[in-house]
Amino acid sequence: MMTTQVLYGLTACVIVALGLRGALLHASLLQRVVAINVMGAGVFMLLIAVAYRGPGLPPDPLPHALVLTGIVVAVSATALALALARRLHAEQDND
Amino acid sequence: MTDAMIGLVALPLTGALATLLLPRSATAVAVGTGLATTVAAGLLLFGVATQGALHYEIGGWNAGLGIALRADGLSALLLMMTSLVVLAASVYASAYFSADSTRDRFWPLWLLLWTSLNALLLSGDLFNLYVTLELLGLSAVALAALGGKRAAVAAALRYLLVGLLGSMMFLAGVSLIYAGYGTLDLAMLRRVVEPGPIAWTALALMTTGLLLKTALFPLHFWLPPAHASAPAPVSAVLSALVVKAAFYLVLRLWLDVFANVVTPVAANLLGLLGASAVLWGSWRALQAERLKLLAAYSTVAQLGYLFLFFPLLLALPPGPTRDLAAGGLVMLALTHGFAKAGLFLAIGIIQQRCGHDTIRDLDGTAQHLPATTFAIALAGVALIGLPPSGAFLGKWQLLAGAVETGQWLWLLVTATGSLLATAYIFRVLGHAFGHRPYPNQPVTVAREEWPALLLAAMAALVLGLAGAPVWKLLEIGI
Amino acid sequence: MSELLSVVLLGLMLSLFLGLLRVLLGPSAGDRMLAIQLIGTAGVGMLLVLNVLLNQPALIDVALLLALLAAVAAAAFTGRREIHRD
Amino acid sequence: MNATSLLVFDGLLLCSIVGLAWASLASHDERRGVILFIAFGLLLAVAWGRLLAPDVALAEAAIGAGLSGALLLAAVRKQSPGSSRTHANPDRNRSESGAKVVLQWLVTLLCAALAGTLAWALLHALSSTPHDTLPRAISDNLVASGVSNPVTAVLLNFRAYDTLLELAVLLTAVLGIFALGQATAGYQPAGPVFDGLVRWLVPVLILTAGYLLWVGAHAPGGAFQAGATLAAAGVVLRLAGRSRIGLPDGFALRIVMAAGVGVFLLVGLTLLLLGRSFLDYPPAWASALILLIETAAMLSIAATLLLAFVGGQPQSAGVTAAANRQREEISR
Amino acid sequence: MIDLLSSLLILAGLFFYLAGSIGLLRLPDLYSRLHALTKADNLGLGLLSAGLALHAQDLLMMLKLMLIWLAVLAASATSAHLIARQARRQETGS
Repeated sequence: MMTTQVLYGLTACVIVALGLRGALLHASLLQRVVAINVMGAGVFMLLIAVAYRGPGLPPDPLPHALVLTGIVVAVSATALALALARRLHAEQDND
Repeated sequence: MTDAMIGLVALPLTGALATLLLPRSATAVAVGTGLATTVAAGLLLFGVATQGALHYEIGGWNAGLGIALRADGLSALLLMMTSLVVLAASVYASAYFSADSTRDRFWPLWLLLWTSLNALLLSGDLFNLYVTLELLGLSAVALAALGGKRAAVAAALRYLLVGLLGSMMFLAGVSLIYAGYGTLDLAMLRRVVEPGPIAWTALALMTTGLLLKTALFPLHFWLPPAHASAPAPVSAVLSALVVKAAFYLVLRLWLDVFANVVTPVAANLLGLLGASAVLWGSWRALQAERLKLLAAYSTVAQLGYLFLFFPLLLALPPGPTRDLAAGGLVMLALTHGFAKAGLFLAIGIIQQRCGHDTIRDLDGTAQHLPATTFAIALAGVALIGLPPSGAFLGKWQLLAGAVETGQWLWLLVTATGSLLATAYIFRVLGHAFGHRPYPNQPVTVAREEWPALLLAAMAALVLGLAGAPVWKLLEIGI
Repeated sequence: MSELLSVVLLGLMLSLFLGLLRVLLGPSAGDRMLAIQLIGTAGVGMLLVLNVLLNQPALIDVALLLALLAAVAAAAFTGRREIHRD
Repeated sequence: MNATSLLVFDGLLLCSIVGLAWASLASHDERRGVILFIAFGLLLAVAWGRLLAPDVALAEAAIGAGLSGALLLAAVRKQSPGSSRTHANPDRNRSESGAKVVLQWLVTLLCAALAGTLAWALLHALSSTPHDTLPRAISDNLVASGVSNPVTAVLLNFRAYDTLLELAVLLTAVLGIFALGQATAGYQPAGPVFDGLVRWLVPVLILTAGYLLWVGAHAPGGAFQAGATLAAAGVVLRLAGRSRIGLPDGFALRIVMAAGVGVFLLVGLTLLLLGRSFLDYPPAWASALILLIETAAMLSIAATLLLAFVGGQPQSAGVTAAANRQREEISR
Repeated sequence: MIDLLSSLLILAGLFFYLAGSIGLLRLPDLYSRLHALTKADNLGLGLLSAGLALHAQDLLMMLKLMLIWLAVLAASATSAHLIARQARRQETGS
C-alpha cells in the first residue's frame, strides 16, 4: 500500500461525506448545488488516487479519462440547475 | 442484427440533431425517427429471440478496453416496450403542444431522452451507465420543466438535485469497483466479483443512488410533484420508462452481475421498502384530488410491487419456479409501463379538453370523451391486476412465489395493495361515468386519443393474452 | 536543487495557508477575493515547482491556464449587470 | 528529504482542501460559500498536478478558475438580498425546534458512517496489488489508436462512445437552459483597465486553446480543455461588457451546438456503412479523424459552456440593437 | 554559478511570497492589504519564475514562464483595481 494513495484516497472519502451532508442539509439552492459539486470532487479524487502508481511511474490513464468526462457532465448539470434556480426565483418574484 | 443496437442509439440521436436544425419539419422528422427506431427495436427483439444474447464491441476494441453493448431477453423486451411507448407518446405529442416555441424545444430533448433510455438498456459498462444515467436525468428534468409554471420548475429542480445525488453515489460505487477489480465491463465483473467489503460497499452505494432515481419509498418524495406537473406526454414517459430504467439497473446488478454478492437480508430489506411503497403509494393515490397526482402516487405503489420480487427470487433455488417468478416480475414491469403511459396520455386529454383534472369534477366525462374514458378504464384494469391484463399474470407469479417460499407477508401486502388500487380506480371511474350533464362540448382529436387507447389495450389485453413469449425470451441470459 | 525546491514548496504552502486564513476571516467579500488572488498565485508557484520536482513539463501549461484566468473571478465578482427592463 | 517534504506538502494541501470544503459548505452566506468553493477548485488543480494527472488539472484550471466560478458568482448576484435571507438565516435556524437539530445530527452521523465504510472498502481495494491489465492494454494499443497521449486515446478512441454521450449531455443541458427562457442581462462596461487586459488576454486565450487542442494528441490537453479555455475567452468578453462575445446567431449557432455530436455520429456511421464497426477508425486515418472530431467537439464545447454562462438563448444582434434603440427612446 | 544565481532568485521569490501573505494577514484595511498582495504577485512569482527559467530546457519553456509572470502581473493589477473600485463604490453607497 502506498502512503500517497492512501492519504488522498481517505481524504476523498471525507470530501464525499462532507458534500453529501451539505447536499442533504442545506436550505439554500445554490449551496446545495455547490455541495453536490464538492461531493463530485471527492469522487474524482478517489479515482485519481486509485490511478496514482507512485513517483516516476506512469499513472493509469483510464481513471483520468473518466474524471474528465465526469467534470464535463458535472458542469452541464450545474449550469442547468442554476438556470432552473434562476427561473424559480424569477417566478417567485413575480408573485 | 447487431447493427440494430447501434441504430437504437444513433437513430434517435441523429433525430435530435435534425429536429434541432430543422424546427419547421421537426414533428415529421421526430415521428419518422420514432418509426425507424421502433423497427430497430423489433429487429433486435427478433435477433435475440432467434440468435440468443447479442453483443457489439464499439470501435472494434475488446470489451474491457473498449465499451460493449449487450442485449439479452430482458433488455430486448424493455427496449421494445420503450420504443412502443415513446412512439405512441410522440404521435400524441405531435397534437398536444399548441405553442410553436414549446414544440421546437420539446422535440430535440424528447429524442435525447429516448437516446439515453436506449443507451442505458444496451450498455454493458459501468461508467458508460453513469453517463447514460446523467443524460437520462438531465433530459428528463429539462422536459419536466417545459410546463414553465412555477410548480413545474420547482419540481424539476428538486428532481435534478435528487438525480444528481443519485448519480454521484452511483459513480462513487463505480470508482470503488474499478479500484478493487480493475474493470468496468459488466460481463468481466460478473466473473471476478466476490463477496467482501469492496463489492458490498460498491453495491450499496450504486443501489442507493438508483433507488433515489427509481423513487422507492422512502426516497419517493420527489416523484409525485415532478410527474404531476410535467406536460402529459412527458409525464407518461417519466412514469412508464424513466423510473423503470433505474429499476432495470437495480435488477441487472442484483440478479445478474452481483448475484453471488447479494445476501437474503439485503433482499428482504428491499422487499420491506417495496411493501411500504405499495401501501403508502396506494393510500396516497386514494386520497389524491387530482388525476395526475393519483397516477403519480400509483407509480410509487407499482414500483413497490417490483421490489417485492427480490426476496422471493433470492429465496427460490434456480429452476423453473424461479424463472416463472422472474417472468412475472418482467411482465408486471411491462404492463405497468404500457398502462401508466396510457393513463397519463388519457389524463392529458381530459386536462386539455376540460381545463382541469380534479377527480370530483369529472362527472360525465364518459359521455363526451368515451374513447379516453375507456382508455382510463383499461389502464385501471391493468393497474389493479385484473385478468386478462399482464399484471394479473405478474401478480399471480408473485403470489405463487410467496406461497412457495413461505413469505406470507408479501401475499398480504399484494392483496391490500390491489384492494386499494381497485378503490382508487373505481373512484375515478365512478365520477367519470356519473350522470350529471356535462357543461362543455369537447372536441376530440384522433391523434391524441388513439395512442392512449392502444397503450392501455396493450397492457390490459395483449400482454395478458399473448404473454407466453415473454417467459421464453427471458430464458435468454447474457 | 531538489532540496531547495522542496523547501520552497513548503514555503509556498505556508504562504497559501496565510491566504486561507484571510479568506476565512474576511471580513468583507473584497478581502476574500484578494486572498483568492493570493491563493491563485501561490498555486501557480507550486505548480511551477512541482513541474521540476516531479518532472512533469505539462504542469507549466496548467500554471499558464491558471495565470491567464486569474482575473476572471475578480471580474465576475465585481461586474455589474446592465439594468434590465422588460 | 525529498519524499518526506512531499509528504508534508501532501498533508498540508489535503488539510486545506478539506478545510475549504468544510468552510464553504458551513457558510451561511452564499457568496462566501462560493468564494471558498473557488479556492477549493484552485487547490484541486494543484492536487491533480501533484498526482500526475495534468490532463485533469488543465480541465480543472479552465473550468474551476474560469467558468464554474463565474457561473456560481453570477448566480449569487442574481438573488436579491431579501430572498437569500429567507433561505439561509442563521437566526431562524437557531430558533427552530429541537427536531431539526436531531435531524442534523442524524444526517451527520449517516455521512460519517458513509465516509467510514467507503474508507474501509477503499483500503481493502488499495491493499492488493494494483490491477494493471487495463493500463497495459491501453499502452499496448496506443500505437493503433492514432494518438500518443493515453488519456486522449481513451477519450477519443477506446471509450469514444462515452465521449459521444458526454457531448450529448452538454447539448441537453443547454437545450434545457434555452427552454427556460431568455438570456440573462449582460454586464456594464468594466472600465478601461479591464478593457486593456481583455485586449490581449482574449487573443492569448484563443491561441492557448488552439495549442491545447493540437498538443492533446501527444501531451496533456485535448478538445475539452481547449473548449473550456475558448469558452473562458467568451466569458471574459461578456464580463467586460461587450455585446459580441464570439457566438454566432440563429441557425449558425445551432450548427455549432450540434457540431460535436454531429461530426462524431457522422464519422461513426460512415465507418459503419463502409463495413467497419461503429467508431472503428482505420489505423491509417485514426489521427486525422480524431483531430477532426476534436475540433468539432472543441467548438461545440466552447459554445455550449459559454451559452450556459449567458444563461439562455442570446438575442440576435439585430434584435438587441432594436431593443436598445427602443430603450433609449423610452428613457427620453 | 547559474545554480547559485537561480537558487538566490528562487529564495528571494519565496521571501516576497511570504512577505506578501503576512502583509495580507496583518495589515489593517483592504487598501493596504491590496498593496501587500501585489508584492507576492509581482515580485514573488517574478523572481521564482526567473530562477526556474535559468534551468529551463528549451526556449518554449522559458517563454511560457515569462508569459505566466506577465499574465499574473496583469491579472493582479486588474483585479486589485476592480476590487478597490468595488470597495469604494460600496463605501460611497452607490
